[in-house]
Amino acid sequence: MRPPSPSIPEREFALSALQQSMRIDGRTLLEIRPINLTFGPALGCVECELGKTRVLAFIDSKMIKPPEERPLEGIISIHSEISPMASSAYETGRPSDEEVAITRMLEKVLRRSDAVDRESLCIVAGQRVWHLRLTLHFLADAGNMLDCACLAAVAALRHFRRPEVEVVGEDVITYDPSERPPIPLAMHHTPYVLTFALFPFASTPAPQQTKLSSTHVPTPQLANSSITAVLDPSPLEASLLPSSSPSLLSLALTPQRELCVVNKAGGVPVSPEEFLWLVKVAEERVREVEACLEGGLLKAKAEAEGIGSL
Amino acid sequence: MEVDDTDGGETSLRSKITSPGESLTSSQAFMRGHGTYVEDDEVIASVAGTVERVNKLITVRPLQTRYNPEVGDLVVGRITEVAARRWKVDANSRQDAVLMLSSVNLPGGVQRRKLESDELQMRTFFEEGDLLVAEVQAFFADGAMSLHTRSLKYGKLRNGQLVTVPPILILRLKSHFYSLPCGVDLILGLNGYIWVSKHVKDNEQEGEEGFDAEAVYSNQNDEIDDATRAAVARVSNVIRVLAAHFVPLNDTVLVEAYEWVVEQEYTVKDLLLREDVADALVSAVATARPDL
Amino acid sequence: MTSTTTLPGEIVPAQHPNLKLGPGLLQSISGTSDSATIVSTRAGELQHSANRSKWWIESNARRYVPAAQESVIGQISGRAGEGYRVDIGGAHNASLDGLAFEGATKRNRPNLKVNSLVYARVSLAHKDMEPELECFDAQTRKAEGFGELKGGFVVKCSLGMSRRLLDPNHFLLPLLGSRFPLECAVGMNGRIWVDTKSAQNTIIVARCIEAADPDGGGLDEADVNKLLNGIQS
Amino acid sequence: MGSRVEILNDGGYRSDGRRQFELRDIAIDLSRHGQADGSAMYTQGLTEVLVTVFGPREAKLRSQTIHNRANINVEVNIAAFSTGERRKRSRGDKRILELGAAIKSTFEPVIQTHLYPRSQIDIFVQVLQQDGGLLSAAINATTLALITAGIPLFDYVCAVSSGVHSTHAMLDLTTLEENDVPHLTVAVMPRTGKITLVTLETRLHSDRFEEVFRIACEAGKVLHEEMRNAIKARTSALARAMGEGHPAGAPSNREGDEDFEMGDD
Repeated sequence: MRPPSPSIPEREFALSALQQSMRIDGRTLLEIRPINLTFGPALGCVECELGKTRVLAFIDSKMIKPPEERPLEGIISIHSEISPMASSAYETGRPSDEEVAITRMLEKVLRRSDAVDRESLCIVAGQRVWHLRLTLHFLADAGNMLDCACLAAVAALRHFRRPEVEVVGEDVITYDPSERPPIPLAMHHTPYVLTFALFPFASTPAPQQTKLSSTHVPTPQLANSSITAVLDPSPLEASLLPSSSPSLLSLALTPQRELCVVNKAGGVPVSPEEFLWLVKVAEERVREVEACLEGGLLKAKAEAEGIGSL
Repeated sequence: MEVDDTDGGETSLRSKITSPGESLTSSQAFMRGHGTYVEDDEVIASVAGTVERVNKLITVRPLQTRYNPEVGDLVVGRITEVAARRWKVDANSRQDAVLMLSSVNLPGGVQRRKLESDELQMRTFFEEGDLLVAEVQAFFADGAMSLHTRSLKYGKLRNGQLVTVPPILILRLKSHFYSLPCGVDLILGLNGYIWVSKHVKDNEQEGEEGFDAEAVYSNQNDEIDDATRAAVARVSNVIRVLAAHFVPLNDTVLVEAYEWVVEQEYTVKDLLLREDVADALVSAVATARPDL
Repeated sequence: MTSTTTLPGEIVPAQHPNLKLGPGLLQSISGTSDSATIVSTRAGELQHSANRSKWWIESNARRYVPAAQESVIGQISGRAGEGYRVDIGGAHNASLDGLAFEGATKRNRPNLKVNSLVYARVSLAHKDMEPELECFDAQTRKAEGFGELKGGFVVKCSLGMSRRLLDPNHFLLPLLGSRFPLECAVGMNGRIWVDTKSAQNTIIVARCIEAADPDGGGLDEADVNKLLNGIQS
Repeated sequence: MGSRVEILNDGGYRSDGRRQFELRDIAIDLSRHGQADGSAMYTQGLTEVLVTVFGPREAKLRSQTIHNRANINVEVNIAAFSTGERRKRSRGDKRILELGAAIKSTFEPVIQTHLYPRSQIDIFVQVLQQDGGLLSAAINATTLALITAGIPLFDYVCAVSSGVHSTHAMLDLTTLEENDVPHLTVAVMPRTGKITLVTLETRLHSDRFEEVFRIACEAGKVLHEEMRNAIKARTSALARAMGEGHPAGAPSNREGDEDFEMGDD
């Protein structure tokens, strides 16, 4: 079933509110919904909540014989399917355009950008490598599942620990976590995905902007912009423009100002200056997401140690 | 790419070629027509084609496009669907045309009311795949055209073959029905569909009572002799060659071309298989082109 | 008036010579005895009228099941011959006759665009048929407030919340009304249409309805007041 | 990849003898292709794409009609012989679906779809050869095919790929170069200079990105000239054939035969 498009009054209201720099849920234009990460119980199991959007990521590992063309690298496989559980807009069977976009983006962010050092997953060249299997479960779709899924996946990779192994002659000895502490994955970088929805009109901040939101983060400004960009769009915001695919820009980037993936496939045209401005905004915002993840990981670690010491 | 009002003159504007995104003139002084849009007080082309100006109206005419219908146009179409009290007709336009049951002549008198029994036997009049000639009657709210065949000249097509050409090559003329001297009838649909068929004598076409339902809705071809078949094929191939070279079509051009082919004693096949013949044909008719 | 929490399958002590059952209750015919027992089919608060003749279960849900005479907010999803097909959030689209409007005649019918909103009443709800809507009172042929909703915004909430908003004693709408003027149409299908002078106030209403929804934040009057003070300051 | 080809040598030449900002040869053939309403064969170096456009026409499926504008349908097919390693990709391949979705959403805001309610425009992309810059070639070919079909567009869409080798930006990469250096594809609407599409799939520092991105934006405008010349040549040839284009102002180079197959330019 094609998700129903918003009614005329809803569309007009939401657009006119955006023109006044207001969003229905009270956020400012470039504000992300609250992120909540729940780690565990297993290592590499993370549930990420972005507002009411929820994605569960799970990693397990096993040892396999590597394919002949890449004897020195481990394997990471990503499994994700959006089931009708997330929203009635999804059906099992032929993947929708959105699902293709999310799967491809995950693939690019996690695998093609070489986030995980695959060579470190090699145990015995040509004989034994680690195969990491990342499974994503889309639990609830309240908009922007891509960002949520990528954050869940990255958090799971960071949280995951693989068992310590030792090669003795021909044999590979795997140590139980109780014998030797398991080892975190070697990561080249930690990419975060931020998605903007773009609208082809300028927005004027209301003269007396009352505080609809609690947090306020300084953002780079751009003069004479003829577009309005909204970070972390809600489903309503993503469906406001009269086209079958929303006008989105997804950026995967690291807190070190490295771009890993840029994906703006059509949609509202923007000037080069506007585009580079959006990249700057994302560079600013990605620190918030990073702080969230690092904080969560520290807490999870402290809790795990707390339990361990009991 | 400014359309200069002062030194302009109709000719230079007419021959000007433009393409999408090119600014033509200011929207303050001119009005935008088809093939243009307005942004920031400028009239901008949206298609590639020739710029045309009528007084203050600027239009761009694309050279290759789907048929853009107007009321009163004569079109040739093909039935694609039999629906409730209507047929859907492919007429090379942006949507299928609609032929209402109430817009066709029914057996038993031109003026009679349509009955429920007619609705049940719509396929006996037209069924999927049938070709017909009709006139554009009106437009629906969504832009689809409504056709009618309420004339003895219109209706189902038999005894010939269909040739499709770019619609721009068919000019709006007084008549679109021609009988060529070689015993071939032509219907030049403005939508670029051309029906080439065996000549039917006028009195046969009209019939005694003015309307013979059986003949009009018959699916049976008449007896066609070999000479007529060859003539139909030759005319069709002449049309194909001329259309491939983007030559506008009318009866004089086609008669000239046909006679040239007969004169040069080329076979029907030569026209399509030999490029030299095709090129020679095009230059031969260059003199007989319709004035534009 | 008492209320107890009831779970599906529980036997309900409903006895009355003129018993009327509301939503969530089922008369089960047991094999031997003539007297039918009443069984609940939903989880919720069991409630009955003062004279114990009418019984029902007050519960909350999100999926709307059309019931005759309820007011709903629908979105036109397409034209169908002389009328419209309307999405009212139920299992099926409802149909709305083009003549079921005040002042509509064969010649002069309202022209509603696809995706526009209507406030309508369910005139027919039957389990085997498509629900039907009307935008007037069939007797008087007056609009009675029904018809197309122009402007404003639609807030989606739980069905329980929309029923509460219809209760004149519920605090939320008077509380909001005391802060700024607002126009509001409550659909029993969990859609509330609101319109105010400014976009900001409409957003405030939307957020307050979401916050007070028992299925969401479930805030009470004091908390909503606090929220309002926080937003408006 | 393990290829140890020198991407850019000390003399400033690339592996195929081009300079940093040199584009490969572009050939555009706009002659009529079968029954299609518009078509374009676009060749850039060894990348070759054929796009045919049908429509606006009646939508095949009623569920696909949109009440107030035309629906755009894009089908991409990559020939099994188009790459070095012969590989048949199924139609359900995610990469092909993504390519189709990218073309669709690129052209949805560019085509004036509101002029054709309830209609459908079908775009068929056939990749015949690929040697880098597949997405940009497909976008350019689609622009040209839509224009030859007489479908109203707000502007051309001109796409080009660019990359960066250590600190040197390069334009129009081959497969060999794409495998080795970070690269991106940018699609420009030349009239306003706005960007409709940007894709980057390899890690790149944002300062470097800015530099390459700006160069690609400029290159898109150069490409526009090429594409516009091809369209104008085709259009005036047709106009001449119709007996309309009598030389007036513009110098006419009317040749004896009217051959519309425009080969290399």
